Amino acid sequence: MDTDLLSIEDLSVVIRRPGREVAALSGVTLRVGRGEVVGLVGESGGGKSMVARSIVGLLPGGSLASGAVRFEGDDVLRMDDDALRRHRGHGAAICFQNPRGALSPTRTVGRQLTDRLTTHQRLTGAEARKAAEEQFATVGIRSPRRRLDAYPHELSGGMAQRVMISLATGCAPGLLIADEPTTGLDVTLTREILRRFRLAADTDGRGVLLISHDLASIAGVCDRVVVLYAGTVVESGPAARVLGRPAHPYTRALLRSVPDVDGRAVVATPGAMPLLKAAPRDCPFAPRCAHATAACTSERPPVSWVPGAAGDWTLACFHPRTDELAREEPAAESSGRGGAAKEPVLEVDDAHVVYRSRFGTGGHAALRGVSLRVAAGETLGVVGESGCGKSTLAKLLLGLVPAARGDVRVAGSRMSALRGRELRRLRTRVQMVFQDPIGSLSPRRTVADAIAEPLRALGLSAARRAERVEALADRLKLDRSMLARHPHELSGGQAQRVCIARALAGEPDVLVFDEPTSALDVTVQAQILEVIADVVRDPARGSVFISHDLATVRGFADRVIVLYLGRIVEEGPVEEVFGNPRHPYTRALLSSAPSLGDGFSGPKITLTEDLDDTEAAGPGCPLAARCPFADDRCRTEEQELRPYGNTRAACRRVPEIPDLLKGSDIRV
Amino acid sequence: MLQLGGGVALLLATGCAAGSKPQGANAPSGTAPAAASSLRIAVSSYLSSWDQDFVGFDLTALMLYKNVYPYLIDYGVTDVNGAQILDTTNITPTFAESFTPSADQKVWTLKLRKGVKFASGNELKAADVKWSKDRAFAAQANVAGVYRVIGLTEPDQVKVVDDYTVEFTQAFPSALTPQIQAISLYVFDSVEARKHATDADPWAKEWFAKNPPTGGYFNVEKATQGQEIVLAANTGYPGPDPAKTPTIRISVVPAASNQRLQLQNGDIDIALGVSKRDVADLKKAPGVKVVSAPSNQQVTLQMSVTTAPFDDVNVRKALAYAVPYEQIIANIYGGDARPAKSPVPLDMPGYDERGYPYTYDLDKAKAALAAAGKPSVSSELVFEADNEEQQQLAVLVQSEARKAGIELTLAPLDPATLAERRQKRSVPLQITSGQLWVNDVEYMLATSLVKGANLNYSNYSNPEIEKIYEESHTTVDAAARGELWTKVQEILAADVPWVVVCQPNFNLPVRENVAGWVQPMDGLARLRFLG
Amino acid sequence: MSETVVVGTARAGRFATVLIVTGSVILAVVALAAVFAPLLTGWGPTEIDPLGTLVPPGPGHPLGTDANGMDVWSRLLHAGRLDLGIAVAGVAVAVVAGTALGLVAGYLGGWVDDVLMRVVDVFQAFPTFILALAVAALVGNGTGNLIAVIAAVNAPAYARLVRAEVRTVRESSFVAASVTSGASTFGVLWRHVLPNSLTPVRVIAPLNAGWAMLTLAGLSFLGLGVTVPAAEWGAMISLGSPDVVAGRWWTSVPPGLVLLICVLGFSLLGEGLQERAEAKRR
Amino acid sequence: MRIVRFLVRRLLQLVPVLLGVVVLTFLLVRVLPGDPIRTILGPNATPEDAAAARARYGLDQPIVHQFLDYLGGLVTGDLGTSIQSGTSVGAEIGLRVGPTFELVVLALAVALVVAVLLGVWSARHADRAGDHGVRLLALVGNSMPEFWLGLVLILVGYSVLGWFPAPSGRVDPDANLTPLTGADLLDAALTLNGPAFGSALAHLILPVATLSIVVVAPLLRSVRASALEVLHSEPYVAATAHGLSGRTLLRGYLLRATLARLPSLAALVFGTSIGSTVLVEYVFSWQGFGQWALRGLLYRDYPVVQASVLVIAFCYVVVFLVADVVQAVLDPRVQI
Repeated sequence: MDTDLLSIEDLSVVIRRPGREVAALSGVTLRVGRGEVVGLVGESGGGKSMVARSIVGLLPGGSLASGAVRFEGDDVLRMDDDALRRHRGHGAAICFQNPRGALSPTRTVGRQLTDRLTTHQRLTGAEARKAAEEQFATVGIRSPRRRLDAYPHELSGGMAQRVMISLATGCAPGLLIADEPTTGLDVTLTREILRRFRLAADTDGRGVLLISHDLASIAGVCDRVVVLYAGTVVESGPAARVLGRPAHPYTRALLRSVPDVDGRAVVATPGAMPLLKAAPRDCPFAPRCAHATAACTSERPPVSWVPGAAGDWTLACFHPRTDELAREEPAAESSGRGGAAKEPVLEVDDAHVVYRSRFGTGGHAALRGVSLRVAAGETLGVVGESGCGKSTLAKLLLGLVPAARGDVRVAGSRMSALRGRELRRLRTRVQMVFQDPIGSLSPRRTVADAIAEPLRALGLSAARRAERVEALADRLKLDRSMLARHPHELSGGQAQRVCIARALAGEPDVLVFDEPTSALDVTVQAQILEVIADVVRDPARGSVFISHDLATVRGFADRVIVLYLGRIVEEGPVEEVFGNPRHPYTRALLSSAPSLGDGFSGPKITLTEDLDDTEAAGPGCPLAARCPFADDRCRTEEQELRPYGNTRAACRRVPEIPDLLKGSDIRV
Repeated sequence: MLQLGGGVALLLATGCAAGSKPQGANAPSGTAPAAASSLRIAVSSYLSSWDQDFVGFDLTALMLYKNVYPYLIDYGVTDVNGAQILDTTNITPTFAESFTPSADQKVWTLKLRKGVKFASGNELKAADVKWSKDRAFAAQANVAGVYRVIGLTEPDQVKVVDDYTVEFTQAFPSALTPQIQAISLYVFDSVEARKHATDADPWAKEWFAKNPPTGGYFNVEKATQGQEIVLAANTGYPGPDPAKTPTIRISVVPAASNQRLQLQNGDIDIALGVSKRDVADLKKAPGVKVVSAPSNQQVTLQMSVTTAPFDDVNVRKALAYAVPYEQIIANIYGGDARPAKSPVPLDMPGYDERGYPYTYDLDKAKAALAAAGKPSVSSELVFEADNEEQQQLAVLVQSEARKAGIELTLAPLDPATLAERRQKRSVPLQITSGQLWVNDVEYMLATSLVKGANLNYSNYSNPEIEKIYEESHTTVDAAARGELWTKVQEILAADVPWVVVCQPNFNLPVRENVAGWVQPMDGLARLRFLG
Repeated sequence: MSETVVVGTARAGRFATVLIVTGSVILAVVALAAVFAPLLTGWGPTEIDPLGTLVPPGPGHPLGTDANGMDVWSRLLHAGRLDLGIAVAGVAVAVVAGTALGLVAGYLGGWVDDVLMRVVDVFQAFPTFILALAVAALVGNGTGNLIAVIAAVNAPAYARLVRAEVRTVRESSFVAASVTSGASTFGVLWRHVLPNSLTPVRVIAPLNAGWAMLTLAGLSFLGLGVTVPAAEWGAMISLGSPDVVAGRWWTSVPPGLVLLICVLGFSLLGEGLQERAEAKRR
Repeated sequence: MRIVRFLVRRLLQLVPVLLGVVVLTFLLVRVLPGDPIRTILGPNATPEDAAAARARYGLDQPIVHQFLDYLGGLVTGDLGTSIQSGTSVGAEIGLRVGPTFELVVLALAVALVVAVLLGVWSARHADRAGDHGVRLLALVGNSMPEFWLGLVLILVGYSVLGWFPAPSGRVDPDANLTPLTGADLLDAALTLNGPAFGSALAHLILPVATLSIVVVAPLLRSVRASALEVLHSEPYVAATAHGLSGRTLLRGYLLRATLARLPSLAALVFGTSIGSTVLVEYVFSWQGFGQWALRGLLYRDYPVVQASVLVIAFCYVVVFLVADVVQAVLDPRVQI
């Protein structure tokens, strides 16, 4: 009989630390065959990374492991050091999450690769270097020879991820493990990177274990999917089935929580994943499960076949759902539409922001002539890839960076005109919800303190502050007991609620959300999005919602602007922009946006090249270098926003594009 | 406490010394001549400069000067109960042939020895003497100061008669002339010097600061800044008792305990910088002997009679009664000191204990204080920060004086500050230790007890003393002088400007093979006798 | 089900506790000894035994007497007051001053930063004992100036430390949040930047107090320390050091050991805190 | 040529610092009580004599005038004339700096080597007995007053065991070493003077040991800390997870990353030890820079004090500059 490449049998891991004990994995069983791509999905804390570490024998100090991790038959948990060293890399190799951090900063990436090659493929220095060059080429790094001598910090995120992959494959492993390989990467890159893994499996017959919280993006590449919850496997089976018609309530909840570019509404599931101290005696999902019965809370559901399903589709649930996953249609409501009629609370006119380098000349322009207006009750979505100036725009709106040209008007008064007290006053009219909720709370201040901050500035008495704080806490469904806690005691979701409460405290005219959910887990994200949707509905207030994830924006924005390299390339009503994008860049974004549903319906296009080393400045359309439709005029002429229908786009060829798109997708 | 070594031991080394160690260590010795080819001597600090006229008053320097400059006349040696001691009353020509006064004692004629040569080969001639003295006057520093005492103030009082004869014409005759000249008649190689003189620097001080003088009993063979000086006997010296040891190696070892160790290990032969405490032990150490002899070094507490609280004679008396003399001698000097019963040092002609009542007696101290009408007084007690001996003394005096109702706050001062304070005459109470280079009461008065005398830190002035001082200039008869000195001591006993603590003996730990040590009354070793 | 495999251990942090506890205990003991010194000895710290100097240990003088005839044991105990007092007070002043400087420089940045940091440079480049003598001359003699010296010598380091920390904290989003909530600059500094910039200071301060004691000893050795006959370990050591070569160990070995132990106490404490901080960061 | 631009910029930044030091020192020494002139004239010089001497050293001039003169001198590299010795300060520094530098540099070098070896070893055996032992030892060394340690070493190494030469001087005078730099070991090497080299080395061992024992602890602590950090860092874990051999891991992934943070601390230690060698020099009769500076200070030898502070400050800033460069070389992320 042929042994699976990897087969994990009833693996349980308990981590003992002075003071606390965590059951990271409880009876996990899964297998990966040669040439197979298996997706390991679930939210953080589910034990995904622990599985990965156990496979390469890197369990953290103080952990007790039982069960077996069989790789080509022999048990990794019980290997001696030599065997382990041989197994590591050569047997199974990990691509680490956050490649930038996982590459040694003081060694050229070339050396790091050749290290692997010489160790595992017995190559001499010279051969190794040649091989390394080829490796780089195969993972899609342009001018690989030059890159060999680059240091990690000189690489863009995408580039670093490619290098990481080449390092892992460079060990020529039987099994390739990718731990969240696409987090922090732009949508256009994500697909590209994932394709690499599929290739690795198809061409050189490796097994691939793809760990991700992002169901939508991996859906396309996986053969099978294993869903982890609180250290247990709740469901596992063919990707198409599990993701298309999940049987386990958790899987379903997971899928429902994922926003999608096709605009269907997100359904949040209350509660959060528990941190188990010992192997569960019940169904760990029961508390959050709508279908939970006494049985669920009294004993642990066994792993069983999904009734009536062919193929190895198993799950651990007493009440498997077999019905179609309900697909709510785009919630028609959202906020007070046509709010645009009302007079604006926030206006930006032709704003330029330039970051100077400390010593002397130059610096780079982060925003180039951005203009926008937000009316009371209106929500403006801002999308774009990393480095497009999203965050700078946010800073500008809050007056944290000065505009080199143009200016910002809040509730009618110009920020640049004010100083000292008045400026501080005006600032309180614009409030921001930050990307990293915990990081945006002062570690040494209590929650109550944090929420009260704007009130303090308004000079409210302690008593008045206290009651306002409690009111806000209630509104955001924060348990009052939490008010006394410190940030590090909060979960990401709770922290974000606190931040929103703080933002609301001063009754600002404008709310700015800067990637408010990007740091959160899927189900939590859904909850927070719900809260935000509720908050932005307030007719007295305008909101700006910044995100790299188009799907989340689509949820509740009225209008959208698309940023590219500090410029607005397209602007218009959300349905228009998402339904019928005018600008090639917008189309490309939508095309590559991952989706579990229909995704972007129109003809798709893909842009070439990474963002890195496309020079920002220079005349002509900034996208020209990457745009499939670019011609010489595009490269020379400055593009400004032109109205097309009720959207505006900064592209002169918009009228021709439909013809250019004749036939199906264009890949360049 | 850190020893910097170096310091000032001028005519009366009133402990302006930054490091009193070298001084405390110079001592007479039993003579047992045994020639050694070379000797190794440890000192606490390197000399600051080779130029005696302009800069550098530390004892290492002064000691070296005595041995490398040609001093035309110097003290003779006498044997006091077995110990070889420089005899300040017997001045003998060394590099000179003779030094004789005129009938009226105002004109002194110096006849030079022929054939005395500097290292440069130039012969020592009258011109050199003249140039050297002119330089001294120009320097306006020490020698110029000393000469004032014997009425020499102008360069043209020094005349060249012929190549080998020089005349000194004083403003008035003085009993002190021979002794003053003995410490002032050192000569530079003027021919060599002129080569290095410039308009900016007519006296070639730049050059002399760096280059050792030549022509003395020893020539400096090698000098390593801060570390070591090698002396080689000057074989060309035609006069009496030339240097016995061909080479003497003087190395700088700041840490006292370090010197002690090296002496015990035989890495050095003579340790000029060991602490009092060590001396006691070294007496018992194998291979080491401690040559010791009584000396005229005085340790005193000087009170400013013009500064409160010591402007009241009764307070001064109170302190004089409150000092635990015996305990000091026992604890600090290990019994190796002589109790002094007069401001005039023991062994000085005219010493007389009569009418000196002060002993350790707290009741009398309290009584005296009561007489002053003050139940208690307080003052600062100044001493040298880096002088362990003085520090111990201060601590002891403080604790006893407190019992008598005198509250003393200790103020250890670094050399610069001390010099300034003393010069301002603003120190109410200070410890001084030193010895007279000229063993004579008139000289003592001149330097430290008459109005405006430079070392008169007590700001003491008493018409009678002034009168006696005037008188003494012209009184040459010893008996008559004796009368005066008795008077002086009575007056001082009554006025108590000083509390004389004691007269510690000189102790010098050396290797057993060292012989020929001659106890210098001025505290500056004459290395030529060492064998 | 197969047997359990134990992977390594997670002992990290336990040793830190050991260090911290040991250090604290040492310091506590020394401090208590200093406070209750009079109960532990019949002699005053500067009381002179007329019966003699350098008396070997024995009845009456458990550790003998020093060159001044003072009881070593008594001085040993009392010295803790000066040493601990000066070191701790000095470092405290340094921390306050340095932190204030670093805070302002780091947060305001720009020319203020440049100027302040240059000043700090100047001070840091200044040799300790020259500062010591200068301060002594300016502030006047006594423990006050020694505290000033310790402070002057150490403050620059804190200024740098805090500045560096502030520059990172300044960029954090909770500061941005506070600014946008309309808090005044002082408010932001006081309520957010300061409390979050002090971690390294907490760690360094104890170590520093230890070194301060050594500096103090050095100054005493140079004669720039406490004035005689005040009881201070450094002074005792330097007064007694010549005795060692004479085999009279009791005048300087005990203070040497006590100083060592005391400084060690501080070092252990600091090391422990540091280890804990690092463990947290991982 | 980024490095050159960086150097130039930094050197320019040094100017105000050094200027500050110069001004501060100049004022300080004059604020201090004490009269430099009196210490060279001796007590029985008259006020006139003093005035004359004062004039000789230009101390009678108004202070601004004095300062300008001094600055002018500095610009032309003239550090003035020592009041005590009457010789040029520059020359004296020349004699004194060499020995002290030799001492400090060697001590620091030894300390660094020890710190790196033990630190890395310690980190790799973290939380085992050996690790604890090493750290405790280092701390003990760091808890001793250097002069005290020096005396003990002399007592044992020289007096009791007799392994080392008498602690006076820095080299056997009979080895007739021709001084060039003042750093005897270096001179001996340059002049190929075998015996001198041996003797200089023998003289160096104890003081160097003293100094390095005292300074090793902070270095070791830092090395160990950053080594630990690296060992726990993602890159290192990743490298391990890819099964690289021990040697590659140590050489390529641990060492350089560990050392990256060391230079600035080393510079700090260097700076402080230059200032504090005075004690060690005293105990070992080293007659180096520290002793010279201290004596100048106690005798208020203005030019000497000013010069010595300036030299120390200069070394300090320069060493830091060097440290930054080294750091930039070690850590590619550091932009200079």
